[in-house]
Amino acid sequence: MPGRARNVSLRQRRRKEALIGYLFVAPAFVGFLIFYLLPTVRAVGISLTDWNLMRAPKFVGLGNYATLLSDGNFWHSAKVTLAYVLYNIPLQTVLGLLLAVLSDRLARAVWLRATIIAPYLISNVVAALVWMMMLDPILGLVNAFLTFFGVSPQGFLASPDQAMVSVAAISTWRHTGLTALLFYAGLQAIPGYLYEAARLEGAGEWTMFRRITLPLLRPVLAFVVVTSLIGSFQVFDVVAVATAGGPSNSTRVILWYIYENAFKFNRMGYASAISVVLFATLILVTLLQMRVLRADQSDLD
Amino acid sequence: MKEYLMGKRHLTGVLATATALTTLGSSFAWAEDVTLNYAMWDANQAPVYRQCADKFEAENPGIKINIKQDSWDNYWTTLSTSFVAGTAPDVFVNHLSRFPEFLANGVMDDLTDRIAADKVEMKAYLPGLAESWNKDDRQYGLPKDWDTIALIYNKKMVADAGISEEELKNLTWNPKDGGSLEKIVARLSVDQNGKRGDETGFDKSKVSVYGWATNTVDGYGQTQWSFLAVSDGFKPIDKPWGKQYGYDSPALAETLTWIRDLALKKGFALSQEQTGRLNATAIFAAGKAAIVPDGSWNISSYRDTSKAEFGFAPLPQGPDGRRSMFNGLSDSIWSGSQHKDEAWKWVKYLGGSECQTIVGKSGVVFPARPEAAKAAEEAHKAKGLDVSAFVQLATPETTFPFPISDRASEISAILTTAIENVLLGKGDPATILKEANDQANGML
Amino acid sequence: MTFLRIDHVTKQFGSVQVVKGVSIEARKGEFVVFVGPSGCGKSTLLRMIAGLEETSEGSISIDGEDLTHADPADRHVAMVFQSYALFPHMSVFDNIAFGMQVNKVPKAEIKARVAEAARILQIEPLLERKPKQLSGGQRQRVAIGRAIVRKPKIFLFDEPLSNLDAELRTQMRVEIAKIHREIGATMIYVTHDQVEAMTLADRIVVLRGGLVEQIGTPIDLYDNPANLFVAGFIGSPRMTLLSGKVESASAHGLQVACPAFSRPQSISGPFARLPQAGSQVTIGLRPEAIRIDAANPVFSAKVEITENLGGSTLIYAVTQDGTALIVPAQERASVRSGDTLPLSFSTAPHVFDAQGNNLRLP
Amino acid sequence: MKKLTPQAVLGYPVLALFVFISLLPLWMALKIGLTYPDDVYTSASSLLPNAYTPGNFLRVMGLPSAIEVSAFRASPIDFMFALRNSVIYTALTVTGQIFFSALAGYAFARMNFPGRNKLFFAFLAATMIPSVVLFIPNFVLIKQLGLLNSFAGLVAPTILMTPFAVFFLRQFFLSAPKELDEAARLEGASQFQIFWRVALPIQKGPIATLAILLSINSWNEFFWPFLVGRDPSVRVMAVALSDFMSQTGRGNPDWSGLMAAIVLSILPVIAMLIVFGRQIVESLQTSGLK
Repeated sequence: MPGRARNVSLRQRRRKEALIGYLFVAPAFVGFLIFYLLPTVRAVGISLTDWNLMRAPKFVGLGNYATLLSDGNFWHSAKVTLAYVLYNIPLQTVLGLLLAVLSDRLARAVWLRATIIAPYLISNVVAALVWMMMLDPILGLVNAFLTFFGVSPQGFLASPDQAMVSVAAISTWRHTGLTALLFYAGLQAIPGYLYEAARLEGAGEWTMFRRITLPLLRPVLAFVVVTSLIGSFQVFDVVAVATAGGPSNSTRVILWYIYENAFKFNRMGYASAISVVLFATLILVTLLQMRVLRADQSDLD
Repeated sequence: MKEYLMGKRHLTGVLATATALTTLGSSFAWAEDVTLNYAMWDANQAPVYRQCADKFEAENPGIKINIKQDSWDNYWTTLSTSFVAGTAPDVFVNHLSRFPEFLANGVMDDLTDRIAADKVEMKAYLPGLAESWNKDDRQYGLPKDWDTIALIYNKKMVADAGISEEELKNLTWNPKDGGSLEKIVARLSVDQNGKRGDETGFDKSKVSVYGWATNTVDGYGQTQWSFLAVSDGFKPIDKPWGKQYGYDSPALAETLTWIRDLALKKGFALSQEQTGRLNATAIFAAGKAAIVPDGSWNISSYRDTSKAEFGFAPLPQGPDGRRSMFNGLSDSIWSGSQHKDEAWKWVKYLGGSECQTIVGKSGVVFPARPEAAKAAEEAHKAKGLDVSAFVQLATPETTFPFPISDRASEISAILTTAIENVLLGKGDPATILKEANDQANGML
Repeated sequence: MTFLRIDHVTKQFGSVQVVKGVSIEARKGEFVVFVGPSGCGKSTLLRMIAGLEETSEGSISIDGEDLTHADPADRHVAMVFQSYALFPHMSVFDNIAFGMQVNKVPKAEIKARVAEAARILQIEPLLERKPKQLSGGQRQRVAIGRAIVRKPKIFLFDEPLSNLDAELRTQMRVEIAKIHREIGATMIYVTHDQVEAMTLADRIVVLRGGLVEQIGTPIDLYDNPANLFVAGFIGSPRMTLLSGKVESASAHGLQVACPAFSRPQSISGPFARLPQAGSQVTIGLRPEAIRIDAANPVFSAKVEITENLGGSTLIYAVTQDGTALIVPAQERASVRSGDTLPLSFSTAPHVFDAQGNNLRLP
Repeated sequence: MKKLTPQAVLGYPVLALFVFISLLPLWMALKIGLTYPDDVYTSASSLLPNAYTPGNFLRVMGLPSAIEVSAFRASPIDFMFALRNSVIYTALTVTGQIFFSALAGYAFARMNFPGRNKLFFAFLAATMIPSVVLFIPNFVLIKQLGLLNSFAGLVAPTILMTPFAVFFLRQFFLSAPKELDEAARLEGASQFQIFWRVALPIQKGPIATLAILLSINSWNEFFWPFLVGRDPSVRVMAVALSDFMSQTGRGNPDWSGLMAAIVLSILPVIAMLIVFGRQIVESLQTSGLK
């Protein structure tokens, strides 16, 4: 282009390149700054105050954190959340694996996978509502089935002993399809000749599953377990709709407790303190995850 | 931390400027109509109040009413956050459970002087309603409506059990043997073999119709247990704005023990574990329960969902008489409103005879003025429903107020859990209740 | 007149210097080939001309304008990449027209110029296709088409033929030579293949380890390699290198003793300078300088394998001291493996000193 | 045909059971949606209603219907409007997020500027922040900015980026051949033209994948819209459902209407699944390989 100053210095060129780079990153950076970095800092700030939204926040130092340590409800919610994780993850993983292996072996049609993924496309709110109806102790369809098979009706979401399992089951219903899909993709990556070779050696289905499938699926397995683990700690929607933390506090998970404090009790400072503690815990889990994932690099290249 | 605070101060400054500009903008628009936002949670009432608003707008040119309805669960979250946001409605329907908190935070306008200036007659309301919105001789709301509890029964089931309506209207109850209530409830319970609860061989593990069902319990037990406990001498709180909850009272423990046993030991009532989030309304509509105590605000719910004919009976007579929780709502003005004068006009109109009568005639709720409440009763009668069971209890002698205290939400959560635990049979009622009560009182 | 001037440029990647002060000049219309083993910095140099790599030191100017740090877009150069770098989501037409489109050339002109390029490259029927529907050779043509359509000041080719099979490579080589003749543009061409360099270049730049070893016409480089590296790199079959020792040196020539030779040989000058007696040298013999000479053999080699190419024969043999050499024989020689060949050489072989520098004057 | 091995004899019924359980709740929602309100509880524990009616669907769509339920008649939630809001919300967040995240991901993968790696690391770290930590301050911020109950407030936190989207796209930009960018650069294209006309189009596949993943998330997002978008003018489907459910206060929700609305809300999703089943399945399959 004639007339344009082409003869630039290295510094000018670099500056121009950097400028364009910054321009490209700028919108995302603004989003990051305002809606991730700033709120994180503010959450920590709020956690050091006593604030009910309606009055000015009052600085209380680490008071909220001290309260938290001796707050039985907090520890209870941590325990309940952990219980949820312990129900949810194995259930979802085992069922997902079973479903993946079955569809890999017996039915690879896309429609089948599309069908089992349908629950995942539906929101937690909707899933919780429909299951709430189906799990009603007196009027629910599930108890009608159970009665039909001679099993006495169960309380499910209404029973303190069963509510958490029921919530986990609803989550499992929603997520098993996705888990299965991820496993299925992992199974597809295992070359078929391995099975042929094993079969020539006289291996049965179970041996092949144990000796070939499972070890080679390990990276996907680790990924699925760890990501759903982090998601599980943040269970909220189903609880909010189906049990509201009850009955008898049996489903008062951490996020519900944070929600209660923030928006029901108007204890923003305390809610923020719990959030910060949760954040710290999740970072720990994530670091652990990185370790696990690295330790489980694929044996396939 | 210091930097953070400084940053925040800066931000606040920017926001203050922005707010000032917005305010400036809106004051230019002042010459035009004033639009008042009026918030409520009951969807049934919104169209009725629209009628009031239409009349009001006609009488007060220059003021427009915008009714915003939000569901109960979400109403309070939205409201308390909008106070901070400065976007709260000018007038909002207020509930006693929130009164202390709102008062402490100064979000309600003090109406005392306006009431005096305009000579609004507070005695025109049902006794007790205006008083509950009064604190230290300052009035923070004009009574809007009230509710009481009655028993809803399935007419066919009652007839099939050979129980007369007369019997139903004169039920007695005590925590020892349950009085005639327990007898009737037993008789109304039927197992899968058709055996009734008062017959030998009744299988409590295979009940097909329960004599008694309530909604899942909460800490106040408005429709589930409070009327029984109070009729046995229980006092939820020492006084309005009290500092002492009375949940450690033996009366409450024995009442809840009776309720627990009715379900768990005798099988005449739905237990907690059998009451899902589908409430007693659903159980009743499905023909699985014969009697359900419920509030007057839910009358239409039964009408919509129940195919079977139903009637209303008054609460049973306990050792201490018949007692229903009497919960009065009010209309309050937001202290941050830009149009307080207009808002007051609207509140005055809402509490006045004209609007309350319109509301009463619609039959969705019982208005705070006796003459309007009468209109409501007649409206129901016209539709074939005798709701006198609700109205006859609306006297100071037969009611008790909603317990008001600070930190109501948190305390409610504690009490709810305790009562759930008692009814689930998770331990000695007295011990559980004492513990919860101490915890609640410890927060005040 | 110098059209492209590369003046003492260096390129630093972190602590590693990959181009260590290179100066090259090219005339307008000249076809210059950068050749060298992988890692010699030839591609980096090319990318520096294109502006895709920053120049650490030195300067690059095109047509008298210093463009050392100019934006690639401002240099009016076109580049054909090793991978062709065709835009997979665009048709052949759009691929060729892309540069003109982004530079807002009028549509009619774009059409005309694409048509012209397509004619030159004989790809008119392919214009509507996507790159993945094309063969390797066709892709190559499209890549070239994209370059020529913009009439750049300089064409840059980065090993453009290395992804093609041998036959196509030869064919495209000829095509590129034809295109150069037809449009007469300045072209810089990077390859590690000395045959391409020899056949295409007006001038060759031999690079090694980030330094220019020699610049010259192909014949120049062949006849007068500046050093052992160039001598070994240019020419196929390769130059045979025999190590030896100078017995005596005079203006008339050198007397060199090699372990391979049956007796010391005298090699005539002229020489740039005379090596000292007793110093180590390397005798370099182009294949055509070696002949089978039963009458007057200077050295002999044992035949390992013969390659009969039909018109000629290549004989792979090993001298007494173990040096491998290749002797081209014009006739269909009746030699078999295991035979011992009597050999002699022309009187003026290359002589390299211990440092590898060619002592012979051109 | 595969021969019937013992595994198959056991496996097919199990697969069938999975399919049944996957679809049963969807059927129940449809069933209750087709049930008369006063039949909801009497037929709650059976697979079929006693009588079918389209009335619930009509009334939640704001069309005239023979069924009138007092709660509904009183204050209809305009679900068609909520559906519209959901579409706007999802479209805005997904397109915005992909566009701006792609810009950033491209810059991180391809451009040189001081602080690039540090910044990227910061973005990465942000993926670890649980959303609940952000909700409260973000809510306060949106409120302070006066953006409550506006689409701007709804989409603000996610329209410019999510760490996941940036990370996901950067990976794909990194693996794309660099020569394409360079070729375009030599042709005189500006950085933005390179991005828009070369780098972005060749990532069609990954972008479609990302769009599907983000759409599912946005469509189902509940908590944030619940906090900031309660006004009917911006209320999305998930929030409208929750409002509708709790509308009758302390009574029971209007289940038949609610389920009809639920079916309405998942209809677009199911339609998408039927039309784009393969792409969705494949997208989700790759989501594990990020």
